[in-house]
Amino acid sequence: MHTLYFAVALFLLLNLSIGMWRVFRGPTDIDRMLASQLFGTTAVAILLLLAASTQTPALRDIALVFALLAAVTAVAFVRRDTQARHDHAD
Amino acid sequence: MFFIAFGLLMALAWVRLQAPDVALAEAAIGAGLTGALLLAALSRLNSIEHTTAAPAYPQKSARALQLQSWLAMALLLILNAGLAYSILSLPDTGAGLTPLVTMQLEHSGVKNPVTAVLLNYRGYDTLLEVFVLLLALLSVWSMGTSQQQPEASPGPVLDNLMRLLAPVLILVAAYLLWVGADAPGGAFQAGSVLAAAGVLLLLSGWRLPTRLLDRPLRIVLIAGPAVFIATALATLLSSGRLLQFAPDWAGVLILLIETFATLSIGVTLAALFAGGRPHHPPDRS
Amino acid sequence: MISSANLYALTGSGLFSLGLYGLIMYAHLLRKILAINVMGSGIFLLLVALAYRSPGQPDVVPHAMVITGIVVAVSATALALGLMLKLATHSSSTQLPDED
Amino acid sequence: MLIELVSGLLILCGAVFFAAGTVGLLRFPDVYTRLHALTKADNLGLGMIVLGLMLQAESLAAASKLLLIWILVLLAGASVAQLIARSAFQKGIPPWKR
Repeated sequence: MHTLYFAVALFLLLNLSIGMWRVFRGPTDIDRMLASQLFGTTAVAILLLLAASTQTPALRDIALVFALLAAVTAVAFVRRDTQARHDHAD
Repeated sequence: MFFIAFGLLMALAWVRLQAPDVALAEAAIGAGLTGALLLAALSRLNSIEHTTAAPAYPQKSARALQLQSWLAMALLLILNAGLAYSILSLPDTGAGLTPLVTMQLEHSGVKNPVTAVLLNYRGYDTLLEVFVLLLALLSVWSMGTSQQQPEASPGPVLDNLMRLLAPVLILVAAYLLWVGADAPGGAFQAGSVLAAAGVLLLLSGWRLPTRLLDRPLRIVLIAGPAVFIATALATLLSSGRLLQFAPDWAGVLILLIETFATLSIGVTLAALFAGGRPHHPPDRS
Repeated sequence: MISSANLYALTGSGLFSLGLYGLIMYAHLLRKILAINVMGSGIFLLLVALAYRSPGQPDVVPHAMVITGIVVAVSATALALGLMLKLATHSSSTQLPDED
Repeated sequence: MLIELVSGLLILCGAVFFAAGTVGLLRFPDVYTRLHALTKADNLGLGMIVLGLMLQAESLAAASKLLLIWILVLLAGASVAQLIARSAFQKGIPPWKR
């Protein structure tokens, strides 16, 4: 069972590195943000799998923090856009 | 443009998983706070650049730039080769301080060795570091007040998300603080999660009521360092050594220091995000 | 031959060099600040990787150092960004002028 | 034994959804469709992995922490997806047409 967890975690890591391409390419900032959102979720999944496979429950806390903080960054990103537009309107 | 490096930082956080305490701090700061800070700075920069025209600097020719780039790359390759050589020539196993740390752990009042190092064995480091944070905030404040931008309304979705997420973040911060005594967690991690809650609130257009802006805010900011110093003085008087905890008291004292340090770290980081000294009501004319 | 700890340590030194390259080559101050952050991450990675080599449990003293380092780095970044914004408002430029 | 099998299957399904999300992120033509691909990975991929791990969790507390993480990601993901889509639309990025 632990090997399966590990293998899936590795597979997700591979997934993530392929997703880097979208960060690289763009074409807009929003696409990059989307990719890093996916990274956040993937990181949560990897951490949970590793927590089960190496029996270190502390990793679950890290996954929790990751899940929460990814949302904060996304909100920062979206607010940046609305604020910039607001300044233009003035 | 900088999302590449940003994604890299996130990836780094869990490459380091051999060290759960570090990964926790990096998850809170690398994934959340630094990104939010950079994005906010970029947004302010954009609004500045839209209002004024940038002066033209003499551009270097493409050829000179390329030459410079090759030169830098070559020098760095040499540097890196040297670094790699010294890393590889280190002995495969270093003794480290682990035996010492674990030997003294039962006297430290906590079960998590990292917390023991931070708050007990090398407490003065942490004391000074709390002051570094305060100093950074003071420098930012001395550069002027934060611009009171007219906020776009957050809209129902963001408003709901904020109402849900901010309490959860504060709860998680408290949990991390408590669990820090015997598992990865502690004041810095909890403080950064608390700061994330503050950043989220600031982003959603929430502001501190003005009557809390002046003295109450400052009191919270210095509470952590003040309690830390008070404990340090108390230990100095009772045992003759700075921050030398008696084993029976260590656990309680560490929790006390950490609680106030968490509050101060969280508020300091959130204030750093807001950037600039808060407005005083009379200043507004 | 190359243990995993050494691999991480080498990655750390690579990151450091990459950050230094960015610091030297980019004129935009935001990029320079980012580059310094990358350099810092490289150093942290190096420290933690070296701590990993000690037998049994990894050495916790460098871990504690790195945690304080991360927090100091973020406050320094905030300060640097504040300075950059101040420069941008006053000189409406995001580059430092060249010394002649 | 049966539980192990089910949890293994769930985890594998979750991994498939993550792969689908990545493929969608790379192949879909515009921001909105990419967003659609992404949320599938968020909700179903992570959900299945969490379910699979919950079946194997060592205690009730651990299982409920897993569930909590999933619920938080669901809520945050849904709100963030809406916010991003709105900001993209207001920015004037046109939805892709055939």
